[in-house]
Amino acid sequence: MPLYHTDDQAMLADTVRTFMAEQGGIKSQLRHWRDTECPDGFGHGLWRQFAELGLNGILVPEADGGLGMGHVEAGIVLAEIGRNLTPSPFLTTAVMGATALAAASDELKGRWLPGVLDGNAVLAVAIDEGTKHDPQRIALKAERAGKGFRLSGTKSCVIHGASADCLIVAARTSGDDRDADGMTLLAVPKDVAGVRHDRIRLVDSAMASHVTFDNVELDGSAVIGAVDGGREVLNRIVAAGRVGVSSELVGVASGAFGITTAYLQTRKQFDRLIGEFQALQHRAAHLYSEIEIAHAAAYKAQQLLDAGSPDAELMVSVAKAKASSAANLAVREGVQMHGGVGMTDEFDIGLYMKRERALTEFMGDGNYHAGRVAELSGY
Amino acid sequence: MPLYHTDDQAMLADTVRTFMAEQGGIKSQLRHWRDTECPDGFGHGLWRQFAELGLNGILVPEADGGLGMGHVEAGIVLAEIGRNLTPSPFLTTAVMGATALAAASDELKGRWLPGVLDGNAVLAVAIDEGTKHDPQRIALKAERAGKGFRLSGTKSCVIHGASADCLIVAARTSGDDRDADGMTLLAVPKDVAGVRHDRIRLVDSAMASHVTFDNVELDGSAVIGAVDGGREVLNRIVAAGRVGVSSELVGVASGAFGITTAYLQTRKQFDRLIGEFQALQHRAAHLYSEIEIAHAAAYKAQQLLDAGSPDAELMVSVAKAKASSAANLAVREGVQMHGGVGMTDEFDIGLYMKRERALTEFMGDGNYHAGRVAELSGY
Amino acid sequence: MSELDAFRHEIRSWLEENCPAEMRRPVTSESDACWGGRNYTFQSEAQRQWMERCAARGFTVPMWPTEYGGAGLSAEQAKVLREEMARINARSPLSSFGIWMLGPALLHFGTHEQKLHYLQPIARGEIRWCQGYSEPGSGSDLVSLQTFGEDRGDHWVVNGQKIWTSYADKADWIFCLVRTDKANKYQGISFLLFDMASEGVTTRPIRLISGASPFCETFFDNVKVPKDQIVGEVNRGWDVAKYLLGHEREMISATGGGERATSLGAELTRQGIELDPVLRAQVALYDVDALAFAAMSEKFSDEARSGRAHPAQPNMMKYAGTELNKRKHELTMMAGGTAALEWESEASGGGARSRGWLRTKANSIEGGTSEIMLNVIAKRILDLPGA
Amino acid sequence: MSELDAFRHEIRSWLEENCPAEMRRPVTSESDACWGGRNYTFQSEAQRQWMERCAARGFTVPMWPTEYGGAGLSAEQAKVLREEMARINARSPLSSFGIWMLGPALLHFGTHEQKLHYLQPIARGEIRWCQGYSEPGSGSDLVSLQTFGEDRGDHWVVNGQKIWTSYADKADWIFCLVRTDKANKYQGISFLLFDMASEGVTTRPIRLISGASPFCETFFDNVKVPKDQIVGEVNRGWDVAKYLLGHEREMISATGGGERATSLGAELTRQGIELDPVLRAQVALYDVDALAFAAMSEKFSDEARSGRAHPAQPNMMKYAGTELNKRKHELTMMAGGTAALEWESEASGGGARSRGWLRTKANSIEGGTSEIMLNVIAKRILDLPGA
Repeated sequence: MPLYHTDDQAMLADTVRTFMAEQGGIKSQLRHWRDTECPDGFGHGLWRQFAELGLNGILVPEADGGLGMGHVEAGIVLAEIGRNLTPSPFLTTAVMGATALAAASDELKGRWLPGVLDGNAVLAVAIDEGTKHDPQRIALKAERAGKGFRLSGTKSCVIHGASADCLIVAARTSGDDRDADGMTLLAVPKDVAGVRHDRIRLVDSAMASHVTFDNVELDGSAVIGAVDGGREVLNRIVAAGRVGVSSELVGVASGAFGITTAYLQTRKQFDRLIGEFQALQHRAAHLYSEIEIAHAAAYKAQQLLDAGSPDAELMVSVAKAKASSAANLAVREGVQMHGGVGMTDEFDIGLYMKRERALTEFMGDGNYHAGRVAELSGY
Repeated sequence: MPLYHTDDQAMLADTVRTFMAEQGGIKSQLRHWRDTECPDGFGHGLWRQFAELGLNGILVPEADGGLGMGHVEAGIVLAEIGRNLTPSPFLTTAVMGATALAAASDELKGRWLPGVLDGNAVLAVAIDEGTKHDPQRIALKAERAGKGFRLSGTKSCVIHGASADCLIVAARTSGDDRDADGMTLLAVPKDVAGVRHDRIRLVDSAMASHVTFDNVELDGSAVIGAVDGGREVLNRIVAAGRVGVSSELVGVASGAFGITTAYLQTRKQFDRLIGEFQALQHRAAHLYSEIEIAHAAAYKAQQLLDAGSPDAELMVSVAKAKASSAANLAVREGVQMHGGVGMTDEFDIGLYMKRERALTEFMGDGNYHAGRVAELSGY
Repeated sequence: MSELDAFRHEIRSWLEENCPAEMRRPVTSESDACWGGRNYTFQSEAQRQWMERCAARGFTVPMWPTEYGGAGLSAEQAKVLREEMARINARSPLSSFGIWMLGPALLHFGTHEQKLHYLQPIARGEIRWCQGYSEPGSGSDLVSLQTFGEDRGDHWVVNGQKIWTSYADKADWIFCLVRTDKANKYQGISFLLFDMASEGVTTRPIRLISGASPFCETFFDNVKVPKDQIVGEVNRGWDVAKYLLGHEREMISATGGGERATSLGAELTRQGIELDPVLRAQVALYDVDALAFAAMSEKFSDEARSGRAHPAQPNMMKYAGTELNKRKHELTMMAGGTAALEWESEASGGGARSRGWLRTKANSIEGGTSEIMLNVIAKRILDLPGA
Repeated sequence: MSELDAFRHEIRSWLEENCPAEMRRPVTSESDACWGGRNYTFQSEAQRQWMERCAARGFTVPMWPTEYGGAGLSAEQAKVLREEMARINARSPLSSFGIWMLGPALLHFGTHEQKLHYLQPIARGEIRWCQGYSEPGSGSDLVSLQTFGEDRGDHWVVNGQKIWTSYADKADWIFCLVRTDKANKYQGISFLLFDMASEGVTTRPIRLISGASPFCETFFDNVKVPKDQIVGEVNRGWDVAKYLLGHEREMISATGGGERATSLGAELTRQGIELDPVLRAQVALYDVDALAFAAMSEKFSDEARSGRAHPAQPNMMKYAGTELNKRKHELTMMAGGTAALEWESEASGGGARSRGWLRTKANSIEGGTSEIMLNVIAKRILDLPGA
């Protein structure tokens, strides 16, 4: 398959770009929810508009009421989310959550998919328990209790955790913390007793929560996939999250680069547009090249994932690492090239810097994924 | 002690710089010995001139007929060797060899020091046995045999190995390959039976040899320091070598930078001196900064070493790592800024690139020393 | 006993007697320092006492002449004072742009009357100053500044806008670069002093990406400035500014050098952070650069003190030091993972790590951007053409 | 069976019958390839046979028209031929600057007579060409070239010097940029063709830092060039050169993309090299960039083939690809340690690793420096002012 959009994909991209420029802009979304100290950190109105456009079902099979598209298409949406810094539960709900639900029982699907599809529900995924991404380590205990389970433990920095109607939780049902087996995915509804959220606002104004599970009782229908056999589904969720956030990072990089080159084309110092200075031109040209390459890597990873290729895992890590480093360069150059005003909250470039940092951390930073590339390549 | 030269050191620096510019230049030394395919790779005449200036005894105590100076002064000489790319046995003989002999018996000193001081002898140091620097691993066996030892094993890429009148060899007399103890330093004269040199010319035209020891018989007087207790002396030799090669690398960097900025000031393209292009100016200014910092690091490490400070080991690794990276940047920028002619053998910048590579590898590359910094800092 | 030893003895006793116990602890933030000024609220009685006792002895500005409020100490004596204060962890009695910036300018360019008039209140912490240099259109290209002082005979009428005026909202007076000749770029700027309480002066604090900041925007709407409130000659204020810029860069680079270099990897390990192998490598490579730069700082400081440093070398120090600091904070954020992302939580000290990280991004902009530093190195040290 | 399938069938049989077994092994060096020309010594009878058989079918230049020595294949057919040749590892029958560079220029700018006259000998490997562009004073700034052709009515007399003329010492003819109007920079250059055996032509090989090279310096001392030996109009040779430069960069960037991206770390491990932890991290970060660039190459190639690529994108590909390749070789040298330093030994294959490493340093210089690529990106893609 060639690495450029089909006509359908190009049309989707146009639609989403126009819609997001109109509705998802920094002022009307990010700044608005930040400055009003919204406890969700995002707007439910926009989330329902996403649903009206069908975007929430982009990865949901047509049979289940979705659009039945793939990661390439999800990436198109996420790139625009990134470009506009739009706070949105799209990634955790429509990408990672939907990937989890695809493996769930009809009962669970019936309970949660309608809300996802109509924009009335939000999902969040609780995997990591430490400060660095490490899905190989799942310690939160789910002991058998009657026909169900009793959960005890913590999950750290769950994005949209307290806003989510349902948490997809990776729990240890047998074996040791780092065992691949013995891990079970559970759908934990918001209102169940014993779940405590400590809300935290992150640097990019997104809301996350540290979640404590204190003898939380769930019945057996909460299980997604097989008991002790959640790893494969978790891998799919994780891959979807990683490649999705890669596209979002590419969007962040492009957005930051766009306002930076615009600034270079208008700001004057020493009687010249600063974009005339060759040192800045070369750095901008290098940055362009990095963003283009990151974009290609994310695109390729999405194609491989959609095709079910065995090379997908490696390429997903390449994409996440490359998108992180390109976006990091884009925001660092962006702030520096803006000079003093780039340091002010009044300008948007600093917001890109904050978002880049959070997204780079989310689902494994560049170093984590470089390490994965080494391991998967056998060194 | 302030980090600038005393009057005596400044005078030494002047003398050496003038002498080396006149006698040690690229054309008369490096190119000459390279193009005549000299099997030593350096000139004995210049080596004797070094002796006449007293430089060979720079680290030898006055009581033993030397100048009794320190690593700061040796660094002054090595920086000029680096700047002129002079092929010279100074580092292996007058720095590392002399450090070894300082711990040797009067008998060994009597045998080898006069030749070192009058420029009629060359020493080489044989430590590493693999392709990467690793003095913690000494496998070459020295078994007790009568009153002496029998050596079997190999040493890899010994600089000036086949030219040396005496090899200082680190040998395993007890314990396992990676034990700190059980290592003994031995002085192995050139003419002893069973030593084979496979000569190799290196990328920078220096000559090295892979040395095979096939039941080489030595008597007990060959031991430097204590049997099984050579580690401390080896550490001193290694530190002297590392900080010495750091200064040489700073010299290489300065030399490469000097001819590169001169080129920027004379080469025209697009009707402008290429040194007017801001992108090149900024890269040159950054490079300047890196070289200055590397210089300061080497200087500081030498002071600490001369003062016997416990911080010296850490700073020596910092110096070697920083000098390697600064010199590497200097030669890469140098060739690129020279453009096509930089790729030709006719111009000197490529010779700097070759020497940098060899010196960076010698006594541990930047990565090795960054790793040492981490270990010494407890992480 | 040598004269200097006697002096040390005297200082030691004086400090023992006069430095309150509360003032023998390090300052933890800018607001913890003593800034003085007309409207200043002392954090404690001890803070007030310490400032006033020092001022009475001239120790807020030890090397200034006594007639201007200093102690008239020699360089050696001043060093003894610093050493003795450091020995007991005594705080600086007074933080002040008047001491750091305006004072040196007045001492160098001011008339005797001006020195008598302005320096004493600075030394005593009675008048707090701010600096009016940058403008929205004039950052790196400072000399293009537009704030205009119209000549009205015995006074100027100043109109315009400044930006990045630290503590403009708290300062009593401002020293300010004002264009007094529109035809002449460099020789058309004057260095004016005026009261921030003058009619027509307003200020607005600037919110940074890292949060609240001491920086302000400052607006001048027909502000009247008497003709004698000028340092140096009319239209020659750029000379004063250049003098102070050099002074400032030297100060910034010297500050960097003062700290003892420590290993970032060791510090993170002490914090209980386990480093991913790739991050460990990056931290190790950073530590190499940071420890090497510490040697450079020591060398630069030794050379500067003995008059051996190239006059443009502070530009190199600022460039390398600030870029290094930004890199350090990037690595610290990576090491901290999601914990370092917290922005307001108590556990994160109100987002200390993330705010600190963002704040470092200004290092390579304020006091001359990295790009300007590289330009200066290319021109003044490397002698590259047309730089 | 579709027409294309029939064609594939035909090609497969023809190859089976005509491609000698020795020609079904990869070319291992430039001298192992078949270059043709008046004085060419074939490496083997098989090499001669393979070239001649291909030439007879037009397969040395499959897409050229048959009247000019090609096979007149469509793009799809040519792709089938490539695929079938790749299937049996068949070598390219003829390596030639005539095919790669001059041919496209003649096909685009030449007269019918010129095409008939020059293209057939190129296709048959009878005349070997070299390219005379760069001069010692005109590298990146190619248009400043000084080699001058003086108009003498029915011929020019050419004087000057070229550099970087690959295989000038082995070539039969040269296509050469010559100034024919000193008053007009861009529109004062002509694209001339002449015999290297002409009186007044001398060549001298260039020794590189990596050792012997195919590059030469070429000197013209009153070389007579008849007026009909020009491609395009007089003084409009720059149009031809620009056309070919674009062609060349595209070819270079396409070459990079063709290779399947492999992991450097995996390759080093296969060679039995143990990586130091810091080097492992650097290799892993390199592999991320290299694998990402492989995706970019695929994307660029897909876009270019479907006419979607920005016309200046080859500049980006060349920049990123060559910088990456240099980095790869730096890492390979580090991984190899002292073994990689060997320059002449048998064990090192005559210093293959170190010579290969040094050779990569030219990647970011030849065919347009990285600096020029960045300039072009800034101007043509980013639309930055005054670039």
